Amino acid sequence: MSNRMTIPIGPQHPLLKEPLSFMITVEGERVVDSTLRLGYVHRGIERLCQTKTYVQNLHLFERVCGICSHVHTTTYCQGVEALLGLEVPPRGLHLRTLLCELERVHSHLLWLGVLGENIGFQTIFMYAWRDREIALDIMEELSGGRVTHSCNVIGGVRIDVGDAQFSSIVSQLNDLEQRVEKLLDVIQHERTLRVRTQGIGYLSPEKIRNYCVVGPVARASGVDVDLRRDCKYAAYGWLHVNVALAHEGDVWARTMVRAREAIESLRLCRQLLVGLPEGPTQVRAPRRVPPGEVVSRAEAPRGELLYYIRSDGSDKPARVKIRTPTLTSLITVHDQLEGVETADVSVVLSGIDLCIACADR
Amino acid sequence: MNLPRILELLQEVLPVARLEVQTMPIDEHSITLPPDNLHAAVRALLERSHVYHLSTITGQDVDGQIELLYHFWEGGGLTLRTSLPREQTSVETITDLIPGASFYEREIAEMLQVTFVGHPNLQRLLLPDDWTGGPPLRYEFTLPDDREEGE
Amino acid sequence: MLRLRSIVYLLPDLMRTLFTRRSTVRYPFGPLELPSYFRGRVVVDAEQCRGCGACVRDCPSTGLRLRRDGQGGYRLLHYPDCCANCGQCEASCPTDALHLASAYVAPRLAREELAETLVEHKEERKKRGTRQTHPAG
Amino acid sequence: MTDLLDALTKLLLFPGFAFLFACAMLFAWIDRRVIARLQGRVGPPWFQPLADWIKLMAKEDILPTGTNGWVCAALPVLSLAAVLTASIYIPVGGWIAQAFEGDLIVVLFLLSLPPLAYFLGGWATGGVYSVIGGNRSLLQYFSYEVPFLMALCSPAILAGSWSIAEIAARQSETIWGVLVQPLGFILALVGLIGKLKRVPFDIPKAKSEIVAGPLTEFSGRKLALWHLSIEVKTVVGIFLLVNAFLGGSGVSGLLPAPITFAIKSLLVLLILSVASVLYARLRIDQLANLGWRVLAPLALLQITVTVWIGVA
Repeated sequence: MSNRMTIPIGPQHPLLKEPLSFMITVEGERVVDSTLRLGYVHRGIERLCQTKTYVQNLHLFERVCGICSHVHTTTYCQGVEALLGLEVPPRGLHLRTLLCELERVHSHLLWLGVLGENIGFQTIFMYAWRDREIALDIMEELSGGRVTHSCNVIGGVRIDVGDAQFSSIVSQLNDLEQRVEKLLDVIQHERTLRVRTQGIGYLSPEKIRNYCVVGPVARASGVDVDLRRDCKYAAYGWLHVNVALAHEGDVWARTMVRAREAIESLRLCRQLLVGLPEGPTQVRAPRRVPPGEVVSRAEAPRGELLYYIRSDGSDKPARVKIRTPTLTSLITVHDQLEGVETADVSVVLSGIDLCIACADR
Repeated sequence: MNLPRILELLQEVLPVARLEVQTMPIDEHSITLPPDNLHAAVRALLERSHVYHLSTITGQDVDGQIELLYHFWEGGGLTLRTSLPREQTSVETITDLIPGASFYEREIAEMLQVTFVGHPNLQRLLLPDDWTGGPPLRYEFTLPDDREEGE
Repeated sequence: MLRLRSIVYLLPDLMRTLFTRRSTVRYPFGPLELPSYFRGRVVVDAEQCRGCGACVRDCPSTGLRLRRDGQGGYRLLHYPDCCANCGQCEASCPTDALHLASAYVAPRLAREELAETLVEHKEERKKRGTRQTHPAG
Repeated sequence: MTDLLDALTKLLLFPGFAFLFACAMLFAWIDRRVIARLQGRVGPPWFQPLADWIKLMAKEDILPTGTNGWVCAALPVLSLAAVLTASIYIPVGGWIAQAFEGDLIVVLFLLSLPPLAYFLGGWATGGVYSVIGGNRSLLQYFSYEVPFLMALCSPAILAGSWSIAEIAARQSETIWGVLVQPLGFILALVGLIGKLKRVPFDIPKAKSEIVAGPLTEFSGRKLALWHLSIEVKTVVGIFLLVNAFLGGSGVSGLLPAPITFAIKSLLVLLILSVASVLYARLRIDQLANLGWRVLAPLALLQITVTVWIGVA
């Protein structure tokens, strides 16, 4: 009698921060098969946004994802500005990119804490989330909101950086950089963390290409794709982004890629702040958008984010399609879980940085 | 992404006399195809050009037709656009060429009632099992307006 | 040596954390200091408000509602349970009458008790000064 | 009549249950506070473990349908009883309730009963998480029990007697066990961490994989008894280590016996807390490798060396 058992990593499980249903069939301690069911947090945003005006949709798309809210409004505003033919002033673009990078740091540190928590390493969880507070404080000082900043408007950015804020933000950035560097140093050398994450959830570059995986998961397997460098949206034209790559393709490589990306983002933040041009931060946008279509892409903390917007001339969008990066990594989980120990299921699931609210929309 | 090479590539595969190409903002080119040549076009793209990354498939209900947009990306954006009749809308799946498309096709299948012929497991992805309200993204589906009267 | 050191790699960090100030706040056992730039409850300066309804029109959730009583008087109602503190009303208000203070909304037992009247004007406002026409409002 | 009264007070009050209950709460609080401070947090107030325990005692006590109510009620009581009887033979700060030649073996046997009750608890409730947790606790059982037993045999051999009180007395006169056999002390500590299922080895109750392992289905008073048995086992384990390796409550001249005993046990508790902050949770096969490839051979080496010295 093969003692096959089905473990529900059910909609509610300490491992998952958001509801998602995984039914894992286990033989002894080895995973044999897994089925995935999404839709527990599906709010029908793509249908709902057709009943709201462009201005209101700003705050709707900000709440697609709890962690990377700013990059959603950035992609959306970029698309609508392209339809309107608006030219966003450079200072607005710089501030918009600054918050994008700060959000990447905050998202990667949050993920590092969740990974530490899932492999039983309580201290890394506490340290990562303590350091992340600084990133949240900076964002709160800039926009008034820790996570949902609502500082993007169609035509630019609603916030501005005064001189007093400038110096306090730069000093907080330096402090944050030292702490993140120390965290990266600990991750690289801590024995038990390496033992628990190395060689688990391997994804070959071919698989990455077949499943069109994006973001840190792809970069950890050597696939060099980063929209900040390839698409040059927002203020990335003025910046030189060196992309963190690794080739082992397992959870350990993803940890290293994300940690190095966080440090790279901090460097970009300082570069943006120092080179902040003068001038207005937004231009006035009309309420009606001329008919047309646009596909706008940006690099969210988890990978390529795509907004397809079609307008029919009224003040409400006719169709908005959002493709979030977590969906691509969720497809690969079935292959990653093949033949893995039950104890490693938590490592695999936290390795791909699940943002289920993004996947479900 | 050199567009002429791709256009010439698709021209050989497709029986259409002249390919209709539109450019859309933020560096995007869209090519309109008849639905039954879609599978051949995607195969040609994958085999003979550097394009491999399918960002997503957008489905929409626009002026009486169900339109599917296959967004590819390779240095710049490339969209293959096909439109299907509203009744018995069905098209050939591309999961055999790009396994990553399975989730997008499942989502469009439940949102716009499009059957993807040959899809390995065309079940519901996002909608609950007991959803009886019909495909939400078709225009027949109406949302109660949450604004009170007298605004 | 590195193998052995990697077993207790975190020790120096632990000692450093032990002697630095703890990073968690005492709330709820101590007071909670909200930063001045915190985007909290909606506050309206009744003098400035024209009753044009720009804030109600742009509010993404039905957090703000305007009741007109026929003779030109109006009441601006705020529903903190629907309001998402997004600040869109502050941005859309043509006369800068409305802004978000750095304070929380006090909780109530029943949802209806939360609703509050921000502005109440019986008679029609006398047209004072140039009234900014809002583009295609 | 008076010795009955005396026995009762010894059993129930001083080195008995009431004292152990208070010690368990105190140790649990110190442990959580030290871990919090090491992680930059404030940590719970002093009465937190007591408050948790009272809350659990008041909570509703439900079990899945079809489980045998009696067995599930008996298991936590069995585990707690085993630990409490083990505490009788351990001298605490100079007071000893009962001592006879060979009580080290009895204590070691009694301390290895709770993991079995823990495993049976998992199987009795029958949930997916509980069964897997139960399997894991059995798999893990041998990889830390064997080194723990061997590590504790070496001080006995050194002191030439199998009574804990005797070992402690002998060591406090001559030289502490830990100085002669540091390896034995480390092995005993690692074994104790495995026995108490603390962080590097909390595989059976891995929160992120199998929720709470065997204790998933328990609630209310039964869960309170389970937690109490684990906390009391921590106290008893630490007292055992202090007696076996740190010379117990022998008078060391400067301070009266109870205070030296208290300082030593707090020191061992501190080591346990720091260990639980330093590491991630290991996988079950990694623990088995560690146990059999590293810990058991070391323990064997330890014993051969002590026997060889003893003989020479």
